[in-house]
Amino acid sequence: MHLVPGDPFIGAKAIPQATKDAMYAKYGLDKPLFVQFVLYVANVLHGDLGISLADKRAVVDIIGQAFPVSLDLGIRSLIFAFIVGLLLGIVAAVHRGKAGDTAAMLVALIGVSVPSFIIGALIQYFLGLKLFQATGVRVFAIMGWTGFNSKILPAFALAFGSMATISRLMRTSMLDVLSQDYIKTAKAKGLSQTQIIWKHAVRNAIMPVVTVLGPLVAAVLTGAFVVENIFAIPGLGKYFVQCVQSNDYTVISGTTLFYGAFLVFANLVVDIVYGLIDPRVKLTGGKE
Amino acid sequence: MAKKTQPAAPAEVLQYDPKGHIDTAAFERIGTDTADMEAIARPSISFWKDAFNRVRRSPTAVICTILLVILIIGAIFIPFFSTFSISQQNVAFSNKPPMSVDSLTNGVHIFGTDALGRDIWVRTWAGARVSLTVAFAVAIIDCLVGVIYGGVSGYFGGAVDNVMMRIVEIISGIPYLIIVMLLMIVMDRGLGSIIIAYSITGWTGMARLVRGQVMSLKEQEFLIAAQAMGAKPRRIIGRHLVPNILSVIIVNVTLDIPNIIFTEAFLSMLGLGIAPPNSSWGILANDGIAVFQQYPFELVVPALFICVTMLSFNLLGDQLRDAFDPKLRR
Amino acid sequence: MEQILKVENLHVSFDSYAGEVHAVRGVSLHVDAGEVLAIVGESGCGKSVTAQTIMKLNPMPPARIKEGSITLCGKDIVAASEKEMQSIRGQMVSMIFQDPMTCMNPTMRVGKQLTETLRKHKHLSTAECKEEAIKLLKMVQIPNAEQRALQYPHEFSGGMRQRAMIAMALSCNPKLLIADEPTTALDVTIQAQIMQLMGKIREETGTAIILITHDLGVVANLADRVAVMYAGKIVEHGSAHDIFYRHAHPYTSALLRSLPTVDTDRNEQLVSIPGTPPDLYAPPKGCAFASRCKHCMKICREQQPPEFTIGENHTASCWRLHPDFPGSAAKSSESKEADA
Amino acid sequence: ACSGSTTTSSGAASTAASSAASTAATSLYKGTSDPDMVTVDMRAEPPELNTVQTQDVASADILRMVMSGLIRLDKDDNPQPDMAEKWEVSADKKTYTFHLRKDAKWSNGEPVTAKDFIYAWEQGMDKSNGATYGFILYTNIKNGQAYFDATKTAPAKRTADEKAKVAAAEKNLGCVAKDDSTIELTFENPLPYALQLMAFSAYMPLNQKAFESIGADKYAKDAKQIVTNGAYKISEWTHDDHIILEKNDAYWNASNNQIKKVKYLMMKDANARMNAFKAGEVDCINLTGDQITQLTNEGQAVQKYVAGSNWYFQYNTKKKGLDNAKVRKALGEAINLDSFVKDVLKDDSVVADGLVPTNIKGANNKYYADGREKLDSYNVEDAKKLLDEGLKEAGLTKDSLKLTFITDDTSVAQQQAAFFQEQWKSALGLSVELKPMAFKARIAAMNQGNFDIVLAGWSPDYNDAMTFLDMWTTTNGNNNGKYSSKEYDSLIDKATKEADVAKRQDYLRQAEKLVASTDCAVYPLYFQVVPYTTTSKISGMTRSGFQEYDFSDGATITKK
Amino acid sequence: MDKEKLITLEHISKHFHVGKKQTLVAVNDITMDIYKGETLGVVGESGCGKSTLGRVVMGIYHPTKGVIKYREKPVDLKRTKDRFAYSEKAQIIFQDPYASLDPRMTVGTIISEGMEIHNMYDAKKRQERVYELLETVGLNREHANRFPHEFSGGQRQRIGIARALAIEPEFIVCDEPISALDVSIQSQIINLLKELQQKLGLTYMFIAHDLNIVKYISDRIAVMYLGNLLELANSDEIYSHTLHPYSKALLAAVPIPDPDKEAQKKIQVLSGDVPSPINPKPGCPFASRCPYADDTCRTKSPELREVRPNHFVACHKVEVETN
Ligand SMILES: Nc1ncnc2c1ncn2[C@@H]1O[C@H](COP(=O)(O)OP(=O)(O)OP(=O)(O)O)[C@@H](O)[C@H]1O
Ligand SMILES: Nc1ncnc2c1ncn2[C@@H]1O[C@H](COP(=O)(O)OP(=O)(O)OP(=O)(O)O)[C@@H](O)[C@H]1O
Ligand SMILES: [Mg+2]
Ligand SMILES: [Mg+2]
Repeated sequence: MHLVPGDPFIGAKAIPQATKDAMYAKYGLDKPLFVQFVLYVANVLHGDLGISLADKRAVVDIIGQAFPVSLDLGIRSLIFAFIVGLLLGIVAAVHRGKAGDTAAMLVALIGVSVPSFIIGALIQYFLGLKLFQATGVRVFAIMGWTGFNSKILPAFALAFGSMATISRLMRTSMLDVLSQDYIKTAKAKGLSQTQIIWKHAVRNAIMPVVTVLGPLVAAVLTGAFVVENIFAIPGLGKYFVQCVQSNDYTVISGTTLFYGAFLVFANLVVDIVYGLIDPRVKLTGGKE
Repeated sequence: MAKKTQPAAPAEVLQYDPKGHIDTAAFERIGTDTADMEAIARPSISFWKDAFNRVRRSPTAVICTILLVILIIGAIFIPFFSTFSISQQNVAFSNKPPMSVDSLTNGVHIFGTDALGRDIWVRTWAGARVSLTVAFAVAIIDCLVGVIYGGVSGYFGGAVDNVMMRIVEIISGIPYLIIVMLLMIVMDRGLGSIIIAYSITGWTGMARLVRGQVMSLKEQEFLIAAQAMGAKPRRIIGRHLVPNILSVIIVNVTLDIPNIIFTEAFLSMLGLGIAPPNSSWGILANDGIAVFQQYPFELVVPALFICVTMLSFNLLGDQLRDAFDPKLRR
Repeated sequence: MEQILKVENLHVSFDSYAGEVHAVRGVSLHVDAGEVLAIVGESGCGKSVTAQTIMKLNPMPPARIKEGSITLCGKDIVAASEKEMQSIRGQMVSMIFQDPMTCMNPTMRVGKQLTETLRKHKHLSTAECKEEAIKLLKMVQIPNAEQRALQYPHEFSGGMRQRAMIAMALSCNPKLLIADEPTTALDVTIQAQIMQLMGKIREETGTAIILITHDLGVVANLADRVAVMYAGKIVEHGSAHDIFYRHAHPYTSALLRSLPTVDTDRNEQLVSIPGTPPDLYAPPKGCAFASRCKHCMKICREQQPPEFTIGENHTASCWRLHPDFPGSAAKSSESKEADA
Repeated sequence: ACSGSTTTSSGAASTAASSAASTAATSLYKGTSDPDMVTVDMRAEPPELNTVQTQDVASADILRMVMSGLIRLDKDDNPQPDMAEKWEVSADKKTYTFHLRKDAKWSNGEPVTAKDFIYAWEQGMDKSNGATYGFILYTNIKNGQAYFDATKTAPAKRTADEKAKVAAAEKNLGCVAKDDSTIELTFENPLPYALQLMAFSAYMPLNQKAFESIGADKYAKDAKQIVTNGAYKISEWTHDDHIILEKNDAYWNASNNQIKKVKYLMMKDANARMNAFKAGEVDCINLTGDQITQLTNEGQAVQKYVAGSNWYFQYNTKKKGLDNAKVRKALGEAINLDSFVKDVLKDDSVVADGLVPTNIKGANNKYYADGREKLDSYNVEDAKKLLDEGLKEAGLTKDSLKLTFITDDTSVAQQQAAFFQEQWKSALGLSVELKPMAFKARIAAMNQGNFDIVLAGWSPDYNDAMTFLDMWTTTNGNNNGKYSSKEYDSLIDKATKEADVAKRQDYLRQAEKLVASTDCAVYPLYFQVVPYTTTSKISGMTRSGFQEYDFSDGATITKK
Repeated sequence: MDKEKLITLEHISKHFHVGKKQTLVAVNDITMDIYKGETLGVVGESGCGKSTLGRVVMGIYHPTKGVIKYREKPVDLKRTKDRFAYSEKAQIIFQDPYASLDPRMTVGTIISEGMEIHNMYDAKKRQERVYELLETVGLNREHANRFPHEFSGGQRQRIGIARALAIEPEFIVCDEPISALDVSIQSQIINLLKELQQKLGLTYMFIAHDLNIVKYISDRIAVMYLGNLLELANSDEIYSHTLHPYSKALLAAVPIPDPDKEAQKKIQVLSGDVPSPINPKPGCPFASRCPYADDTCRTKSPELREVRPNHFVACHKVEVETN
């Protein structure tokens, strides 16, 4: 972290060297790098990520306050991306080569082709402001993270890319599943198309989609950097970008560490979910 | 066996009446014809040619390729031949809509002017240069590093693989944007830094992919056959593995490029992109967003370029994937 | 005897990138109640397509019924709507497939899969279904049926899965069971179990069976009648005895003698059929077997042979059966000699 | 405080003289729906609300609302009584005696006493606390330096010997609580702007009991962890999102506060601000240049005030080529600042005619800038000539003069930099490389002398020209360009010691001309103006360079 | 026995590690000889370790335990040099004609690769040999420039055979070379293999699960079950004096393409399924399905014993015939 140029305590004023020394001592930055590192690791193990150099709050507190918001946003957008993505993928696969397919895949392509900061700015303006001005009804709030109507647009902006990924994946996987023998078996039983899709195809087709959930969580986390800024949401992503811009390296390292840990955790959850969906995966890895 | 030239012969076209009398001559025995028996249905054509034909037959792929070629050529040449330079300003003539005629030079601003009265047309093409250079450079680096790393890891397997993959997991455990951002503050602004910053994390995806491919190829019988024939690792890698994963790599690269373009745009969005007066699509889009309520075209132009490029690469990648898919062959 | 299925002059094609695949080219067959009709022939000759067309299981498009009629229990299948087909499938006719590994939904409990048909057609309740599932599993001799019903397919061995598939197919007492290579993926000892089970079921339930296979041994074990297919056509059709002992088509005889049996002398060369089957993208004008046939004649190259009736219920499509064929007087015995 | 990276774009004053603005009530937009609360945008989170430690503009804005010092500023930035009811000034302008009002209370119920002030100041001067703005206390207050030097170690770790030294230094300090309601404050030098200074956050009181019970680490980190004595109380604080202030009924002047609640939003994105404003989610936002045009076209009134900060080129006078005053001046005079303000900033910012902005008070109740000599300005021909001469003197050519220009990395700052870059190229034929940097990195580069030219800005700590001028003396830590002139140093020294305000102003003006024109160590560009717009809901709100927002002095909510 | 021992397997075992701390015993303690010029048939149910054994013999897998001897000299196939030399003598033909040919190579390259590796002949001679080999397996010269996907399954299998023959091996492992082929093609390949053996004096290890074919082609037959060798004898001997209960069941289960014989056949169908090879239980591997199994069978694993001349069986219940 010490590679970051600049000094965390620099304000615009020149601080007398004496004062600076005092501050370095206060935050333990006067010790040798190695000692600092050991101390940091020791503290981390105790759940102490240090104190923000910019606003002197405990990094743990910052994460504790900002992350739930990001998590809320992330979960909403993942759920949104997942449901809509799956539906689009299913529609596309079932109507393969027909208009439904084309339409669904068009949405998906737009999703992967338009960066979230453009989508975010556009929907804020059109769905947030213009819609309100046209109808006089506050359908969506423009900013903040308070009422339900403030949580739709950012979640959508954040979800758009992931939704596209999911729908494309779901389509491929669904096509694959639909060509499987057990679908033929189901058809031979006299089940209707709808029953086949929902009872047999979807659960199997979801599995490859579930495996990308881990990377998608990462994508959503980083996507939040932009979206939280645009919609003025007090989440960790917005905070992180600020800290990067102001060299607040306790927060940078703390947050990075936290993001890493969270992703590990998310991947674990994904594994568990995968195990729940696919009975062939034994979580315990135990006896056979 | 009949050849392709003959249409299907339905039973109705009878020359002989089965119920009636048939001349004995018709029952002359001719026996088997070896040449005919061993005839090969498919024409002789190499894998790459076949894939290329497939791509050529898909209108989507052709259109995407044409678009990309136009973009590349435009990016190379248009900045040279434009009436305006990328930094030339006419601040009194700022934010003018497309096709405005400049108040000083009387040149036409095809895409209008930006907040400093610079020509968006030339800045867009110059931006294409930056964005595409970054995209291709990173793609090539990722490719090289990823293929070598993934190849080594997958080929040798065992403990080597274990260690190498743990490293990859650690690197990719942190969202790459975080790493790229951190690197960008450490390094000086510029094309080189962006390329390096992205390359440092970007190769992991390719490494994983290549490793997976190599692992599955290793189990393939034709590789086992080569091993059984006493082929040395170099031969196996060079003659069998590489040609067989090349298509997967190409597809992956085309699908990776949009990601890189997006990253560049994102960095510009955070002010971590390349320095003015140079332009990139990210910078243009970011400037455009700031004023899109007043001058929408300033966002529309770069956004359109970004989207079309991403779209083209994505679609082309999809088409290539189909063209190279071994399941669609046989 | 009651006729359950009648297929007449069925033509099925697939529209694919490379052109039209003439997968089935004029197949006619019938199945009576309680009998086993075996369809034999090598890979890609159209056996599965024929079978699946009877249930209209092939995706349309790319599949297309070009011509012909299918009558199942008096119903016209070709004209039937998808809704009507849904009530026919599983209830009147059901199907088991070749590979028990891929034919069961890996994420659904076996018991549930077994009784889906019942739930759909007989509207049984969950509790009834549970009971029924156990009964069915017991019927196909799967031990510990209670626990097995709650397991997933991957916890079953191949043979058990295939037995479960059979139970599934029989759950609604269909009039006709189509078994598409039911034992090809299994080992001989397991195959023997399955064959025994199928024989038992036919006796106990009186279900008619269409058995698709290329293993003539299995045919000999189970079939009443046999249809031999080659390149989308039935080239010979008759009772099992007709086919095994009085075959008239050169393909049938070559097939029967191409593979060694326990008694085949090791020093004797196998009868081999040179060449490869024709490409169904462009089926030959004449007899499809002509290019590989030892007896190939001029007419064989030019025109497809019609069906010649040899005995009661025994037909074959070979020009050598034509009355004007020079050696037709002693055809059946002579053909055997000529083969040797 | 220094002009931060957050406010680089805006600035404008309708007239040079009027620095503060009161909101007009005509607006196309009705505003937020809560009848008791106004919502305004403050863009960024206040990082530090502990008055001892605070150093930035955003925190100061909130602190002015919730904390009361001895003095407060009125609409025109003039000092008015606050905690101090009245005061006396000695003839040498060195000693000030403040008499506190007796009914003032902290939000925890304790009375505000003289001790609270002394405690706060001592905290600020305590070296072990590392307070950034400690210097504004210990360099001014008599014997402050000695106290600062004595307090090297943290109180808990002090040895008996050190404790004794600290106690001795404390005894000599120029700040004394005569009794609970009387403070006698003695300065090293005559301090004509001392009253202005008393409104600055570092001179605000601190409740010792609350501070110690909450603990220095936690103090002022949350709404519940701060004890205040101002016109408003912090009732809600969601970090990085919003702060809600609630009227403090116990405040002595509470009857003058008509707005019950104020919500400050922290919105970074200019589009989001505009959208939120139009959608009635916020009542007052700052604007970008293009937004001014847009709103003006729509018929919405736009207001502005002079921020009090200046922007200038900071040259590294040690760099070859830039050590020549002619080169430096050429670089400045090549810039068409009128065009810059009109076409790039588009916000009526004031083209700088000196280093000290127009809203800084001067002698005799006039503004410092009134009547000062104009410096040389945009003149391409002159610039070319100067450059040629200068380069010759330095033994360089246009090609061998390799310059990099450092700027902030916000897109607005980069746009401005691109303008300057192009001007140098087109007017002088000079290629200058641009190097955008994050704010902190830029400051670091400046402090380390790692730069050629920087686009820098300075915002005043107190309302006196000195805050813009003493930084260019040879030994000043903020003199990043390493400008060194005996003449300049002595002018500033004279001004410091001078009790006569007119003479003092004269010294300062001479110094200003020396550094910004004759020697041209810095080249002033423009004085920033903050354009903003409000809904019809608010009226009477004060916005000025020294008081970003003030709702405590007559602002009202218009009933709909 | 006057026959020359070409390859000797001594106590060969191959374990795979699957999952956490689980061992899959694919081949368990197999000892046997392969004589020069003979065809050794290996039969057994799917997953019993036939291919694994074949691959161990080829040096593709290294045995977990045991020694392989070539012409009675131990070879260490882990050593590159030994392996390289050995690979000139031993070749393999795979079951799947689709997966066993590199799709990116022309048939000519595929066939000549082995010769290149072993530096046989110069480039021109190699080319000639490719044509020669193509003709040997019933293809023609023009096919050398084509790609595998242009061929039918039977043709591909013949390319695979040509590839194996190219380096003039003494010994070929045929790993189910016909089971993926059409019925009418299978006999072509069998005839070809037999013909080549006679012409070139090859030694085959022929793996299959079709017992009729194995009987037809093999001189001796090894019956495997769950990684174990249960019975090994001349092929006629195995059919006439089947000793192991599993072999009996196996032979009885083979359906005969003759309705009359099939109708008369009374077989006892084995109940139960093949147990998992992961962490196998001690005792006779067949005990769980064997109608004659008793406690000894379930606890003690039987050894392979020669009960009749050249007839080896691993079963507690079979008595050694003394005469
Ligand atoms: N969906 C399809 N699209 C195109 N062609 C098809 C399709 N399904 C089957 N065919 C073609 O129809 C022909 C007959 O196939 P079918 O599956 O009936 O053969 P089969 O006799 O069942 O062979 P096997 O023994 O391998 O199962 C084949 O040539 C095959 O290529
Ligand atoms: N590389 C491997 N890793 C782990 N397990 C393996 C591996 N190769 C084979 N096995 C396991 O070893 C056992 C024997 O496999 P093998 O392929 O030798 O059987 P086989 O007799 O050839 O079967 P088949 O008739 O299906 O080809 C099987 O249970 C298989 O799953
Ligand atoms: Mg089939
Ligand atoms: Mg095998």
